[in-house]
Amino acid sequence: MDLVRDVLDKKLIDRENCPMGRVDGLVMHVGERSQPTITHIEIGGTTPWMRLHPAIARLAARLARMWGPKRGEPVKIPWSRVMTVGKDIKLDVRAKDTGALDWEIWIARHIIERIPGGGHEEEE
Amino acid sequence: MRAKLLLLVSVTFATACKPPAPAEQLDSALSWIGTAEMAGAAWVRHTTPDTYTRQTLELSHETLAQISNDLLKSPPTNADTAALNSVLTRSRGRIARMAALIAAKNAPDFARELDSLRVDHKIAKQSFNSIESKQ
Amino acid sequence: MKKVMEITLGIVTAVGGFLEMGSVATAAQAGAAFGYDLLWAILLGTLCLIFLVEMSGRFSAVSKHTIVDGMRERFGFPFFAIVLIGITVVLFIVLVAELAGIGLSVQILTGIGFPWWAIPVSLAVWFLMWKGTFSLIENGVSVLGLVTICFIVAAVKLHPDWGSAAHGLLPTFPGDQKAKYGFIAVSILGASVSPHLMYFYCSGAIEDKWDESYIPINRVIAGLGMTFGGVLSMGVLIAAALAFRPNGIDVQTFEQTALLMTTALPKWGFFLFAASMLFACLGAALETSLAIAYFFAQGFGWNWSENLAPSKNARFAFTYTVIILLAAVPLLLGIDPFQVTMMSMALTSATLPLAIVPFLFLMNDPIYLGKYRNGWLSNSVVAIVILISFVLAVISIPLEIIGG
Amino acid sequence: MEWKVELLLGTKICDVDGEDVGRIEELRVQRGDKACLVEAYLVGASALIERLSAWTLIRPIKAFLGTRKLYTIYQVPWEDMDLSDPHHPRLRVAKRDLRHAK
Repeated sequence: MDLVRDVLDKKLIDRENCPMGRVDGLVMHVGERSQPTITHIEIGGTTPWMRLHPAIARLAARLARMWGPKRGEPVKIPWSRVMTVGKDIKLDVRAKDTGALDWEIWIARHIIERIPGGGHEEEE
Repeated sequence: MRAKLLLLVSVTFATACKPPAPAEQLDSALSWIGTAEMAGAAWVRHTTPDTYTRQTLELSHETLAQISNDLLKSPPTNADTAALNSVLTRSRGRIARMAALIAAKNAPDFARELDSLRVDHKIAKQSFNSIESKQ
Repeated sequence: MKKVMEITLGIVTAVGGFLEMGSVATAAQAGAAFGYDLLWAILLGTLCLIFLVEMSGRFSAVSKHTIVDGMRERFGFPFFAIVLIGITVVLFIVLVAELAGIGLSVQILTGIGFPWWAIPVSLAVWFLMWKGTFSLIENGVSVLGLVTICFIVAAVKLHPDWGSAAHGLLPTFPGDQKAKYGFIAVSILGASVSPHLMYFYCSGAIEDKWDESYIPINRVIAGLGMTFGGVLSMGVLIAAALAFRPNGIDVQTFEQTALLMTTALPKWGFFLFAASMLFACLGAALETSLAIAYFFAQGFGWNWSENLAPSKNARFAFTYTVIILLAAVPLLLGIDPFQVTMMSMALTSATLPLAIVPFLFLMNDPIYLGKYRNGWLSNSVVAIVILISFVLAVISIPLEIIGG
Repeated sequence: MEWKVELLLGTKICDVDGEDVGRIEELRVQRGDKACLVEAYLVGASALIERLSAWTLIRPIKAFLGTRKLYTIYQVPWEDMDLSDPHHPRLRVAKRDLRHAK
């Protein structure tokens, strides 16, 4: 399997097929003499912006502290949670519990639900 | 009102930052006389609303005023400035009167003004063409 | 039988949704200034669009991805971010032009200036997005857009000289006003090859759950729909050439364009024009704002669907809400809508490589498309047209700005 | 030590003698039950084409232009890559000992 072609930037879905972002980053563990392993998938936070430029990542972090769900750190999902790698990447998690949907929920509660006809985010 | 004012401002701005060649100005003047004529003809046939026609005539009038101003400031070489000015002023006056006649719902007078405007349009076209060919 | 219905509906959608502020403004200006000479630009742009739309439908049907999904996955976040910024800026200006088109249509009907309509119009567009479903937007608005067929009726009734019109289908070198000729040609190409149509179309294929069995349907819809659409554009150009050129009218404002059909269809021409522009621009405004929201949502992997309640895809709904409200601001400031339209179309041409080149990579990707990937014909047609519009844009936009 | 894969992409690689080899474009991994093991790194311009899955588009263009130049694509096994400084990764072997990936 080719990591960049087949995993990085792919869409992530949870156990219930709910979209939870894209693979913005991958954490690799490198030992002195042991074979390197991929340990985590990172979603959101400063991770994607870091790929553009560190200065943009710093700006994004500052903005995130001022506004929104105040979540600075990217969401980290251990690799052992990966169920299948195909068209999308399926994770053995519940999207809402991971924090990957913090922004979605924050915008739904603070903005969308307050506009008439927006509906409610909790309804299943 | 505000729309037109702003359009005028933007036209002024556009003309301010790039002075078009006199030949283009002449074409532009003809274009707006033609516009007034076409709008007038449509109104005479009762096919366009009063407000739209009046506004379009006013727009032609204002734009023509702007163009003649610019033209007189830097007239094209070999041009009979007096004749140029007279035909532009005459058509402008007719267009303004047409706009006023719509408000008064005076169709017969409007039609007469429109016919005269057509004649002026032809005269303007001929004199502009001769200016352009001389250049 | 179901397939026949689907094809008919698809073609109706394509035809009703083809014309918008940009294509009418550019075609009218071209006809008024250069007669039939620029018909080739519409032909070339439409040909390219047929291929692009067919390709985007096929991509979605086979890979179950949208173009934006593919772009992010193949080219990574940094490249995606650049395309996102470029496309969003251009689509935003296009959206401003479409909202202005709606406002101006109402203005010529009511006499109240278009800046006054900025807020009501953007609220109305937003409300349709907020409450409407995808099929309402795709089918409902496009069916109303069928009124634009009147442009062809008008063109035919003016008895064009079909022989010289046919000559216009071949590119000619302009005698004078070269800069203007080039700029209008670029704007026409930009108006025809509008990338938002691709994003909208392939997202629609996902929303309608297309699979490989839709490939022939997709081909017919793209081919016939876009051809009819291109003919509508040509109708506008021919009508303008016959209505405006004899009077020496150089179309610079919407008020002038409104006279397009007053001679051909004396009784209804003016109102048909207003109605056509109203529905055409409304459809295009919806499609453009949806395309921007799709771009963000798909690129970042958010939940997106025009069929869900806004709170079920909050970030998606939030994006189009912000975009539509922001687009009202330039209108309130009273920009010159005609200039904005021409510029937005030329900019579209200039940014086409940014949108299309990565798409060509995706269309040749065996992992996404398997045996359904592009042949050399599609690749070359699209590559050549994109190259032509880009080169023309790079030459003529600076000339237009300097004031050629 | 933990490194970010996405930041490693595009980093220039030197061999053991300091000679320029190319950029890291792709990581070939083996998915196990628990972990995902990095087997090899793909280095060089053609590795980028591989990553974009763009051979079907590039090959005809290459044939049309008649270029015979063989673009580089090295497959570096994990043992041969020294990642102790992620900004300046080095090979533990010489460039001439590298294997061309197919």
